[in-house]
Amino acid sequence: MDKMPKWADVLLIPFINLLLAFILSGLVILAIGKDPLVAIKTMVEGSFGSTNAWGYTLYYATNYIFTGLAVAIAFHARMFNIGGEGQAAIGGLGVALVCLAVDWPHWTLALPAATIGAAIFGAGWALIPAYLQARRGSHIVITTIMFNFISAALMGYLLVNALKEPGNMAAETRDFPAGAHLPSFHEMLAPFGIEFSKHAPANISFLLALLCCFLFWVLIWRTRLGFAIRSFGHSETAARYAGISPTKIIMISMMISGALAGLMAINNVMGESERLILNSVEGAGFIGIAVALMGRSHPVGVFLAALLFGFLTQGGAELQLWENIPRELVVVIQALVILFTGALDNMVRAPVERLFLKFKKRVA
Amino acid sequence: MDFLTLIQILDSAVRLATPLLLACLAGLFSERGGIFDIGLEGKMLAAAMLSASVAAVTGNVWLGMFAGVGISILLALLHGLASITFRGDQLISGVAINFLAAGLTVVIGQSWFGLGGRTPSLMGEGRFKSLEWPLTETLEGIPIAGPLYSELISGHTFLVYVALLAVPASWFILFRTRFGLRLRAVGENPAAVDTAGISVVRLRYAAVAICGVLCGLAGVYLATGLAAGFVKDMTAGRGFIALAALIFAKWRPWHAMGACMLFGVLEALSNRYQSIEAPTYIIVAILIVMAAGLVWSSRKSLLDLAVLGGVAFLLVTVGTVSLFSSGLFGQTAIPGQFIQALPYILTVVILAGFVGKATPPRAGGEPYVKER
Amino acid sequence: MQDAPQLGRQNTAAPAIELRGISKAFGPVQANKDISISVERGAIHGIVGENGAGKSTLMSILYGFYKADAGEIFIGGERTAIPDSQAAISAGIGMVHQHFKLVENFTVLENVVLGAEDGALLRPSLAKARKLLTELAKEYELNVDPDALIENLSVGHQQRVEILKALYRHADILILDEPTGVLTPAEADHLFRILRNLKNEGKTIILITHKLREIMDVTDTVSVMRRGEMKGTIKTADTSPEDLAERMVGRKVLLQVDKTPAKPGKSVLEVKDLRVTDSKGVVRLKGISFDVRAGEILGIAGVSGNGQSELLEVLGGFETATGDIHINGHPIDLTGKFSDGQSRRAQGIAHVPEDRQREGLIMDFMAWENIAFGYHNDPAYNKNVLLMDNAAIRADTEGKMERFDVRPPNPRLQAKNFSGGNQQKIVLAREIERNPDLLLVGQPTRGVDIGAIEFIHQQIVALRDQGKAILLVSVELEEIMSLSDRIAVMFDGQIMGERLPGETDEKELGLLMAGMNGKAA
Amino acid sequence: DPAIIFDLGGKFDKSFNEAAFTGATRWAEETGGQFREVELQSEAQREQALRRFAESGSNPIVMAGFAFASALETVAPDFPDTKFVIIDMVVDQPNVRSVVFNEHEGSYLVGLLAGMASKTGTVGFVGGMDIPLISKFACGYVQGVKAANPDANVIQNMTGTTPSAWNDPVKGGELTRAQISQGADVVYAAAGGTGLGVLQTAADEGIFSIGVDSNQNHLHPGSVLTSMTKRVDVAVYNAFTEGADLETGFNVLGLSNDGVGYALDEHNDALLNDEMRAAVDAAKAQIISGEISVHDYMSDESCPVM
Ligand SMILES: Nc1ncnc2c1ncn2[C@@H]1O[C@H](COP(=O)(O)OP(=O)(O)OP(=O)(O)O)[C@@H](O)[C@H]1O
Ligand SMILES: Nc1ncnc2c1ncn2[C@@H]1O[C@H](COP(=O)(O)OP(=O)(O)OP(=O)(O)O)[C@@H](O)[C@H]1O
Ligand SMILES: [Mg+2]
Ligand SMILES: [Mg+2]
Repeated sequence: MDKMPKWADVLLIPFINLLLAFILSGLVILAIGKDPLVAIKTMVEGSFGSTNAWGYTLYYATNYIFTGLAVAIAFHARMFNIGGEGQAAIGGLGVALVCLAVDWPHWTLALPAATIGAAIFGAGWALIPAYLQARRGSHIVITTIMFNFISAALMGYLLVNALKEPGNMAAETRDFPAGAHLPSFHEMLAPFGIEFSKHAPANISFLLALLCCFLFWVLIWRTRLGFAIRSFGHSETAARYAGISPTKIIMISMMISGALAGLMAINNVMGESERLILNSVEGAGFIGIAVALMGRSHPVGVFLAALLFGFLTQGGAELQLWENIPRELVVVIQALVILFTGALDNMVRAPVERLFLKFKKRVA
Repeated sequence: MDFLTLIQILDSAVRLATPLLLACLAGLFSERGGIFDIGLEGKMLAAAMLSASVAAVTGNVWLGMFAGVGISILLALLHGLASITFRGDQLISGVAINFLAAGLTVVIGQSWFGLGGRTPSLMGEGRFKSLEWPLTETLEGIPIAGPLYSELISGHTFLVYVALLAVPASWFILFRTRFGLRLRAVGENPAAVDTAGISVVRLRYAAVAICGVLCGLAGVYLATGLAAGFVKDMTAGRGFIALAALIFAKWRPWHAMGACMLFGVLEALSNRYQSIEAPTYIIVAILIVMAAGLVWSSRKSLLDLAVLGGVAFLLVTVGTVSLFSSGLFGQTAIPGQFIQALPYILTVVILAGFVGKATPPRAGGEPYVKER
Repeated sequence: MQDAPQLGRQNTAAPAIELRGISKAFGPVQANKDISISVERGAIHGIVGENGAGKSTLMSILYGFYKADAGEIFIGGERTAIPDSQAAISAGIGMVHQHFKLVENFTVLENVVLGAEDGALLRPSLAKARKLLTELAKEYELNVDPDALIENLSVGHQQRVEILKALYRHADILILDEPTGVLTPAEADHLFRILRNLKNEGKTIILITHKLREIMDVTDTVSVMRRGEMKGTIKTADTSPEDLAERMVGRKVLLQVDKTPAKPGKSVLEVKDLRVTDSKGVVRLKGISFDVRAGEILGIAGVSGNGQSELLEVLGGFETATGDIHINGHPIDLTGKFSDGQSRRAQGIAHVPEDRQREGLIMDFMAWENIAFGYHNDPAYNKNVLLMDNAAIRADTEGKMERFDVRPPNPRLQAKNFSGGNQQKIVLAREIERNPDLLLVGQPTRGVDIGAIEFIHQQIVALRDQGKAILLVSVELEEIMSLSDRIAVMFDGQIMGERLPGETDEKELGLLMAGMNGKAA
Repeated sequence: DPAIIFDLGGKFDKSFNEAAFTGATRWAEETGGQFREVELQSEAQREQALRRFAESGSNPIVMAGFAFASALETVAPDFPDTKFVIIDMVVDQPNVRSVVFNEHEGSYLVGLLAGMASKTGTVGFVGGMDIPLISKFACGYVQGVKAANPDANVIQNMTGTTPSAWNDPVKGGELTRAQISQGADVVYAAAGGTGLGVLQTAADEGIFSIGVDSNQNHLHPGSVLTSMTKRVDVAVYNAFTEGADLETGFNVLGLSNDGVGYALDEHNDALLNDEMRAAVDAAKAQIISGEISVHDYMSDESCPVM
């Protein structure tokens, strides 16, 4: 039945797509008068060449895993959650409140509490759009876009007026207590005799992200709830026939989505900046859309796509640092990667499929 | 609010609504043809950038306009290539175009002008002038109609009138012409169009091309009509607001105008009344009434009670806090951030309260595939 | 317009259509293999074959919807390239597809003119079409309200629109792909009258159907297809239904249901004064009452759209209603607050829905997932409170697929890759093997080939013989007559009367279905 | 070689990043030297950029923006031989020079000019986002306006709540129009790229505007009344010039050392009459001498006149 072997589907085609994207990016780099080969070398070395580089790449990837999973779970219920940006910001608020409320003695206590705080706040921010979709049919795309703007205003107000440390120029909270410090990769790996860069922001939330990927997979493909979510996503009429309540699925999947987006704050707020700052999400919510789409809403795919975007972010920073290439070029490369691996996929797939079919016929 | 203020707010609303309206109509053509487009933002941005660049270099805004519209059409065709010819995911393609425009406008702008993606400021013939309508001075004295004419109707740039005329034109094209009939059909059921012997591909390309033209005009207006030059990311999310307006309008031209004007008015209002104070007791009363209304309307089920009750609880909390901080008869300053967020909050409220379910064109978002 | 001479380009002696060596593959699936066929002018030519035999594909190639991989097409003796539907239309071919190609929220008029407009502006085209439509309607008894929205029309009327579309485009050759699958007997008769009229006008008609009786009734010649190959063309007069069935399936087929008289037991389902109002405020059920007993099949006949769907939805637990329903003597909740499809299943109701593709199955799910669909809470399908037991479901699926002869018996194949008949078997396997007290069955054999129909009917009767109650809803009078132990006829949200199959005939039922209540119910 | 790190707004933000860039470029042009630079894209890069530059031997390393404080706190002790310069913030480390500006004083002066230039008695202020730094500008400005005309009315607007608030000239223009319709005839913009829209609209509508950070008088000669200059460029230039052995410690740039001020050049020469020049010079002298004390919003996070 199959048109081509699975390895071609999951490996060969994405590889060709990426190659095309990078070739085109190279041309853009050439066009602005720089050397693409040096650029790619800088990017790869800068994001995988040292433990410090890895530390940054994985730090960004962690953010994208969370927001990517958030968008992905909503996709499974056929909902387009554009609100990851706002949910992650409000998740940060949850983390900050938890971390500042108590003088935490140790991170093992602080992390679970902050995780719950992030998840509840993130889910809470998704609650109203979800409710309006379920009960009033208000389009989730509009409401989540609006909630992104509203969250920005809310965070602005809170950080400037309520949560700011007096005398501080920056609109940010005071630093979290030392007991809320999450182990970085350096601290985690030192006991195993692995020397990981001390200063890279990657921290234990990466493991939390991996755990979420696994739980996501279990939830979607191994539990009844996941079965119901997928059913609803594929066909609402069929789901109703099967006794699956649309209201319930919309509410639950959006809340999980919001919670996952909120969890991103564990990484950037608690793990990296160790205080809440204005605009802490920095567009990761939007990158999550690309990550989920490229990862085909599958946790393995999301993980790989997040890694790719982590590489692009970190490699792009290095590019700018050492090659003086404008930082927006990274955005161009991201765009080309999204375009070729996501939207223009069939451009490569169709001819490759035909090749395989021909080959098969000749063998048969 | 006196009459002149009202006129001024409406005047501002028209200016703010124009880019939204053009982009919204752009999305309307595309989505009516069955191609979802979240890349409105990117196309606007690219058009703004190129039009400003060309206008700055040549000093001719019309050349700028053609260049801006041209780049927007190119991006629209790229979207078409991905989603029509290669049957890719329309959301992905739209996201990619947004990223592409955000990056390229700055990279290219930087290598052209060295101003970090900004273009030089446009002067003289480099930007669209306001068109003063005949007799504005003479008629200004007439009460009501005078200011209405000279302040609100007259004195906008060319593209504002284009946008306003685009509304009846879009309506006419969609509902009164052969092309419109086919376009709507291809967004509802491409197989019906195909079996009727019409090319689905060509129709859909036409739809995205029109989308490109209108989106381009929106961008051109931003850079050469409203502002005088391009600044990176100057669309500032307007493409997404246009998308929201489109859904709000349920994919209909006149409603699109209504939705965009609503956004315009809300934004103009929040610009005008950014810092206001009100007696605390009024605020508290409003909050309590709203909370009571929410609780009252949530009798039906546990879910309603939980969600609406929760919101009501938050409102009451806010009321209590302001009560404690300023006393019942004191003045409470409404935070500027709240006023700035008000357009978005009201959008949600209106959507939830009055608009109800919006059903997109049925074949929208799905590539047309004859053979699996 | 009909007499506009288009015959000039055709050679009257040559066959209207001749296909030579047509082949078509969809990826790895060879849908048509080297097919040759020739259809005489002015003939009604039938094509029969099992589900997935390649009938629709062949016709779609003729209509320019698909491009053949190999082969030639001759229209009126001339070799004609048909790269797209436009070419087919100008060659005088019209087609009524198996799945209608209408724009649901357009009016009839708009659908008719779509693609055949006269100028850039709509108004004149519409006005002209309106006039022609009235003429056509008179000429062929094809009455439809030109301003009605398609989504508000019954399927029968939608089909008339499809035919009108073809006639409006001056079709000389009309292809109808399973036109009667969704029609009532009266509507089908009407259609055949029209077809005969068209034939008398000199038009050529190709008719695809699974109903051998129709082939025997209206066609002049008939071709049989099997597994993508053409198995031959015969004169209808020289064959019989049994012969055709055997040629199609490749074995002998029992065309009559073989069943013993019912032995009704206690009452399983009691419905009293059931009323349903839909979301638009239209009253769909106007207080109906009936009961079904263990060991009997109650057939509900009626033109579709008279409340049968709503009845099934209420019983299946996904539509709210007022009134009383008792299952095994226990009342069930109709408000939707305390019950849903899940609780109905727990109460022993299984449901084979009318529309298998939209309700009964998730087309993107694999077969095993569809077997669990609706029963995903079943302890047998779950390892513990948290995890489902996918291996157990797959094992169960393999058994069900074998017992119900689902082909191919691969639990990991997606539902959309099965043929219609096999899709229906998956739904039946899921619902019947639940051993329910009450089985609701809607249109069990719609679009299903005769081999599968035989099997499905046997399964339903076997369940009855185990002492289960069965409520059968079908627009297929023949099916109702041969399966039911009692027949109730619905019209306009009401039950017009109840009859015993032995004591009534299609004519009387037909009258009741039209709302004419001859004898008192 | 020296290095400079620009904040998230980017080096062409029409604001302090750009001023910093100007200073660095001037140094490079004058001395023929080379410097490293980077524009941040994310918060996590602050520490990264600092370390990478320090490791690669750049010295001194200048960073534009108060947000570097906490990153610098952790990095500075690791590189005791490297000199760091932070602008707009105080970091107490032996190898750090902290440069802060008295923006409130400069804003006071332009406020004074605005109050005097206004015929309607109403002037406007357009800020980028509601953050303390912008309040510092606004508070100084209002004090200056009130000093010129105690009855004056100051309309204040912030552009937005998302980062795009700094790059939205369209909204800036619309806010300006809204202020004009409420009677404002002088508008002070402290909003980065958004300010371009403010200045443009003021010019279009024939009112005065006041630029910020660098001298923006030339943008619309005859319409830009003056600019509140904040000589970040000087701070950077000086740091680069002093090189690896720059003096560390606290460095306040105010009116007295021309760190802030108002711009007077050929573009606005005709706009300021003698009375205004005299008043503003007097005020400047009084502030320097301490006779007038301009309230600093950051001292207690409130503004007595707002
Ligand atoms: N990006 C991706 N998109 C889609 N599928 C992916 C992606 N990456 C990996 N896959 C594969 O898709 C398959 C679908 O997951 P699923 O859990 O249904 O597996 P499965 O084959 O059914 O396994 P099992 O037999 O254990 O149930 C997995 O085998 C997974 O490895
Ligand atoms: N668009 C398509 N893409 C891929 N495969 C297809 C497509 N259409 C049909 N097929 C496959 O081609 C074969 C022939 O299908 P076709 O629809 O012609 O059968 P049919 O004889 O009309 O059956 P039925 O009686 O169920 O209508 C089937 O195996 C079917 O799954
Ligand atoms: Mg699996
Ligand atoms: Mg068929």
